Amino acid sequence: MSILTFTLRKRPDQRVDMSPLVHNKLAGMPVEEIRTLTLRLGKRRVEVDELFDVHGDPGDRFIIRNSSNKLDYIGREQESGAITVEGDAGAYLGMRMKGGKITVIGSAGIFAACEMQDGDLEIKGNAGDFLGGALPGNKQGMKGGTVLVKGNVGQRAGDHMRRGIILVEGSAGDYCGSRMTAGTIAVMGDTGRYLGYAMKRGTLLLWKQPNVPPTFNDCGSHTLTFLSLFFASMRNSDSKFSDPVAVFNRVRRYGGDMSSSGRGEILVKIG
Amino acid sequence: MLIKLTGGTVYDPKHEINGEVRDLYIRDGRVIEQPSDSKIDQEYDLSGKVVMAGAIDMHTHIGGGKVNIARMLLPEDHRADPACRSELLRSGCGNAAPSTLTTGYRYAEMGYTAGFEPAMLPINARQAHMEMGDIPILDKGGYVMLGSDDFLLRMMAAKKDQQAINDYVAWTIHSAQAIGVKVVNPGGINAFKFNQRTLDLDEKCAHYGVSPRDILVCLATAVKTLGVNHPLHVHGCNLGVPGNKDTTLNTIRAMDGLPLHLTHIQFHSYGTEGDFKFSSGAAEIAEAVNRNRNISIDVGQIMFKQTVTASGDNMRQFANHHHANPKKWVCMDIECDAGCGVVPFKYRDKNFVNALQWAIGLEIFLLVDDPWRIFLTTDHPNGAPFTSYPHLIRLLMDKSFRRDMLATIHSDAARASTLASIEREYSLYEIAVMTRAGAARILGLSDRGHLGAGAAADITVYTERDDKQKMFEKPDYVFKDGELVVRNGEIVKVTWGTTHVIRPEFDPGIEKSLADYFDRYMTMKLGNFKIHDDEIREDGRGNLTVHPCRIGGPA
Amino acid sequence: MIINGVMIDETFAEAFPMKATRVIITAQNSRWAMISAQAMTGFATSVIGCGCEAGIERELTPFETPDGRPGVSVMIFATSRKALAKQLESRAGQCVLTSPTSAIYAGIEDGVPLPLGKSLRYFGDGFQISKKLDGKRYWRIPVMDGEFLAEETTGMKEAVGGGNFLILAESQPQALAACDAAIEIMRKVPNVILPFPGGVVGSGSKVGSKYKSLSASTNDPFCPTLKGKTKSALGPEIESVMEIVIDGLFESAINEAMRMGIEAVCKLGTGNGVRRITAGNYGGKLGPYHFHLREIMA
Amino acid sequence: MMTETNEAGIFKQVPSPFCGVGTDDLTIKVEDTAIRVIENGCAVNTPAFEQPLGDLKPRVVGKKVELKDAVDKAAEILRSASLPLFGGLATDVNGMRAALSLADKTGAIIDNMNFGAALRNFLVVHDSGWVNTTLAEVKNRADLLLVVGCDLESLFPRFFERYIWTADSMFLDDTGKRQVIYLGKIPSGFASKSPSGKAAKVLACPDADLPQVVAVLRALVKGAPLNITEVGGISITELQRLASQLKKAAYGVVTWAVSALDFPQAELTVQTLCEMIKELNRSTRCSGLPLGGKEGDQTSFQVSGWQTGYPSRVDFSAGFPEYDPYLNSVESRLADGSGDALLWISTFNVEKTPPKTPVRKIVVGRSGMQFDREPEVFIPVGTPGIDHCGHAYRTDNVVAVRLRKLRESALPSCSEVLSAIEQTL
Repeated sequence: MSILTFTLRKRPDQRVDMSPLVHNKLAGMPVEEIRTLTLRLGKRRVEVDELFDVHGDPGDRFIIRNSSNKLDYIGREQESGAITVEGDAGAYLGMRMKGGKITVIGSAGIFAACEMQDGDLEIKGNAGDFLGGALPGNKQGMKGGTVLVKGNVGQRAGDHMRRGIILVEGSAGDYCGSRMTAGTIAVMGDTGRYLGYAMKRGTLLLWKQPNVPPTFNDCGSHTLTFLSLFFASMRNSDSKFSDPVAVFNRVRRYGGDMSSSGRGEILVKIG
Repeated sequence: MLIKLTGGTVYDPKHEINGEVRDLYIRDGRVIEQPSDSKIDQEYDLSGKVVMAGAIDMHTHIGGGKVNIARMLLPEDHRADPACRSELLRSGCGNAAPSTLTTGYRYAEMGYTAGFEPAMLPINARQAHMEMGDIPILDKGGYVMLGSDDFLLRMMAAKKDQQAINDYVAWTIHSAQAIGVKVVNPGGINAFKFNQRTLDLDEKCAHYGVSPRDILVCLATAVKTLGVNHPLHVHGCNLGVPGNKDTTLNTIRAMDGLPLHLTHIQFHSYGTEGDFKFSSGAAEIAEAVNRNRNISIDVGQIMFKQTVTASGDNMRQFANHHHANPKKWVCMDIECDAGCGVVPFKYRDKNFVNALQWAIGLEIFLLVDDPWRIFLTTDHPNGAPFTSYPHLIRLLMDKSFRRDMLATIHSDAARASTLASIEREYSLYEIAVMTRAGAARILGLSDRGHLGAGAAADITVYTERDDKQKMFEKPDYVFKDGELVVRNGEIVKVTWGTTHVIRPEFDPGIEKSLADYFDRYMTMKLGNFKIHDDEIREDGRGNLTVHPCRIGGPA
Repeated sequence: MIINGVMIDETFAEAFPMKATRVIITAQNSRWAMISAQAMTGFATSVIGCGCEAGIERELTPFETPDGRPGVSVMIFATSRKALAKQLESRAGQCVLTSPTSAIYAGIEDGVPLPLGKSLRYFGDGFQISKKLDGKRYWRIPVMDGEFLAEETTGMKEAVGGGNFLILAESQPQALAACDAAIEIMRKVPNVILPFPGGVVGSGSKVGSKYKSLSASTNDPFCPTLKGKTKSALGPEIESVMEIVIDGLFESAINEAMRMGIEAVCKLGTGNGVRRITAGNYGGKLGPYHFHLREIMA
Repeated sequence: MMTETNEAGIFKQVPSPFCGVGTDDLTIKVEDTAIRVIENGCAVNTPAFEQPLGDLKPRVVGKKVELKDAVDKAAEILRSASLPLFGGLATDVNGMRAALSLADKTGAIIDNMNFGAALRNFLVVHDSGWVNTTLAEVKNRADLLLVVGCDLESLFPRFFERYIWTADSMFLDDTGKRQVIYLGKIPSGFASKSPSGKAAKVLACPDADLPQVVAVLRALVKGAPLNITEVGGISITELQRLASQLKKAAYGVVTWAVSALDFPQAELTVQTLCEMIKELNRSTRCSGLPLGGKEGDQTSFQVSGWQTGYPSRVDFSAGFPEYDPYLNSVESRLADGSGDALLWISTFNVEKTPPKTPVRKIVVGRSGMQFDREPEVFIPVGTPGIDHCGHAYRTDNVVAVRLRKLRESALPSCSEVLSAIEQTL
């Protein structure tokens, strides 16, 4: 497999829009040409070479070394291939990605997986606010694919989420699942306040008993067949979710948000 | 400086010039007669090119609160169409709710040199003028909105005499710096504040006991008596409601000869026949327009794309909010003056109703005989953004293109329309009437919309092409007040147009009752309400052009 | 050709193209999965009278089902996509959705999608929930016993209907015993179903009838009691004829099922009264698939 | 434009750019450059008008210089910056026009000082819109006022006097019969008490519970079943009563002030309120009234809106306006070090000084502004509505007020200074 490595020469003061550096845009481009592509750095335009030491062959795998939380829009609209980010990623990681895989060894900024359409996004550290959210004005956040966060996620994870799965091994901040239209967010750790605020549909699957909001009504304890399918779909993921110990299908179900259309659910593991 | 435009083929309907090769001379921003001895400073060889006056959009929502609400509602609309800055131009955004600067640039790039904001609330007129003050190149103007304001309805309920109402209307035109008077869903916006959800022509506003018919007659009379050139500009009752053609026909009858301009009439020309209980009333409406010479219309053509509807008619916009696409909308009640409703809309060619709306608009265009009484509008942005005009012109001028488009829409709608059987194709002369001479005439702009001596040198030069869309998209040259502002469809100079206003006379005694009303009920002092000339002029770009009234003249 | 004394006719079973789908029904235990499957495949012997032909393919272990519960694999055959979709919808809706603890999944991954949960979801009256897992969409429909789970769609394939052979025996009990033997082994063949009751047709039909409204009527040449009244195909030693009909996803599967069935029948041999094997052959006009008995058994 | 004055330097019916609710009945006495509000003042307007003039001369690194030198220095700072930030933006329409033009030219990020709060409304408009009303409608029609999460009178001292307990109202026989209900914060004084002595109903809860209290209220308005008996210390019976009152009101008005909803993600609470208002309009009339409008913030949002399409936090560095309500805040760009120069515009309030930051600073501020740390460039400018004419928006957004010139101070306007900087570039 050919690997193209972008090594950040120096942490930039300015935020960098990384959206030009995705497989589908660079396919078949010689490395020399990639070095001369322009990137935005504040109000300046600079060549890739000024920021990155570029090595290797442009193929289906990119590595961003020495990455910084100022590198925004990594993997934007990526259609295929894999990007590994060694270090942190900035805002809008994997925005509208359509396929392939992005792995961040460090943490990601706000709006990771924003309006993501498909593919796999894995963040080994933490993710900021609005994971899987939508740009202001857009009504639909994440629409497909799977996001795995090994650490914690910020506030409003899955805001306006429309479809897809967000898996959080750590804890989620306040307003997890706000305004969700559908999809599944699974959180193994703690969840903050205002869970599922204004949620229309969708599922919050929790390992720990949350602070159940007053506009969610208890629907009792149930054994849900679909959870077997859910965990079966995790079997190949490199996460705690694939651990047979994690599997359960007996839950307490809370329905809401009754202030919105009320078709969503919080499912809390029993036992 | 003397500029000569040599050898162009001129279409100047005011002077009945229909495609004649003429030379034009410009000095100090005006078209002049051929000078006998002067040296030509600049000459443009326009042989083989089409020359018209700059186009005038007599109904386009380019300024005022509802437009800015539409902007705030649609960040996604702006993200999709960014407009970059250049050495000459400011950055901005385009599409359904474009930024002011981009609005000016894009209009000018299409050969337009004036645009009129048709829904200027008196209380919001200051904002409308400030927004329009940031629209470069174009001349501007606004029609002040009355008819749902509590002051008028109180006067009518109290049976105040017409003279007092005339004074109030004139005072409002002055204080809002307007060139015409608009009425939107007469009385309906007010009735909605009292939770009435419909108001047909002869229904009464529950609180005031006044009907839309009363309001229309009262305001149309005032406008005529005051000598305002532009007839009362009417957005009628029941916008968008199937069967509203009868309301529209009744409205025409109700006028009994009083001049009236029915705006975006497409939205008011619906029948209730067929499986969908929605049908075209275009033939009846066009016939009524043809028969009644006191009536003028603009169409409000829709196009199949994303846009946003912004209207003072919050009663109807509230009812329409279920169709919002994307699903977000704003309705407001405003200052005992009127209201507004902003609902994004995506017209779809495979939707029966939308497809038929499209066909109805075109039917009206093609069935109304007199191009001097019908105007080319999309009711920007309600039917479509103004950038659709070249496409619309092609639909009117090219019947085979029209038929090709007809074949792509919802088949039941295509069948329900008579469009396929209409042979008419607009000529360049008729387009020039509709978009220039007629528009200037109906607004009373004596020095615009034509190319005779003394006219402001607002001139657009096109290369004639078979594809009329391409032709009208990208003029070769646009002159604004004698300055070359566009070359090959691109801005080469940014100028600032004037604001056209009218100042009918009135008895200042009206201010006494108004001051009392303002003190008791309004949240502003009368003196602070009025817009002074220097507010428009003081930034060094804006200007005012006052047009005379035709006191005593016939309608 | 004669096998163990049994005459194999020089003829072919004439089969025709059908559309087929498979679904997997699971339940809390195998008994309830089977009850649901039986209900779903009931009254589905012949497309002519039932709208489809359906049968149980086999039982599935918990390791073979999507949700890890015991299950049953069911196939349904019909003459058009539309007819198949309609039958699938009504049978899944009336027989699986209603069956306690049940769930229903696609049994064919590819092919033309047929609505399953996609149409059943409306039973949820707006409370239904969709989940997409591993690229497949499922519908969770709240029902009285808990939650009914249905995959969005299942796949439809081009398939073959009407594979068959006829067992001619000396007596009714011997014919039936031969059928039992054949069916026991044929049920193990994947991708086929035997849609008739217990897999056996006691009343085979011919095309057409003297009554204008009927499109099929008794197969008089093979009716032993009519030997003297019609142009019989039966010799004097034959007292009973029974038919086994096979619908399959592929020609090869039908081939395999027929071979194993005929083999089992022949194994009983003349000693058990089995005299002859033939096939329903309509002169080659009914369908393009011809299963030549002697080629199959060669 | 010096109207409505007499020999004694008395100005009547003076509009205020400070209070946000469009007060325009002030009587002001001007002696030389000293201003006194002699009628209809309030805790907000009086000190803002009476703020004495300070320095007239610009300073560069603390030294008094001519305006031209200060402008040159400012231009030099902006020219050399990688990413200039324009903060504050407290100015009038023309000042904002000039700021946007300069930002466009210098590739800057603009961010109004109050946008962090205003965003709580704008995000709602971007996402779902609302049904709102304006002050005159409130004054003449509102039979019920629900105040959510703010102590109205401390923010807008004359609100009740001018819009609720008015002598006249076109459609109410007795304005004293209006129902006033507080949800969340408790009023600090008695302005909400009716002239006949009827106190406002108060359903108090901590801010932290407000999101859920409002959600419960919306659920009750919808008629959704809930299995709780109280939320945030408020009984469901009380909230159910409030839901019924809202449904019964002929013209209910729900008001909030985003500056008071000062907790994370408060836009979700605002959105829940706004959706509830929409739902109420299925059967009756009810409208929202978002209150704000301090330091010219509405003015800045409006002008930015029509020139760029976005209210604030617009980045011009790409050559076209890009909106990011999170990353494009001055605060975050100073924190992450990407903004390397700050132009701070604050022409109304001398207290609103720039944030502490080591980056190069230009302050175009109201004369009299004091600094902990002297900015590299300070250009004192006139205050719109005192030193020069102008336009400002009031809280309900559709109404712009004409600001007057009350004195001759020789201070340039913000717009003049910014245009001069742009010319110098």
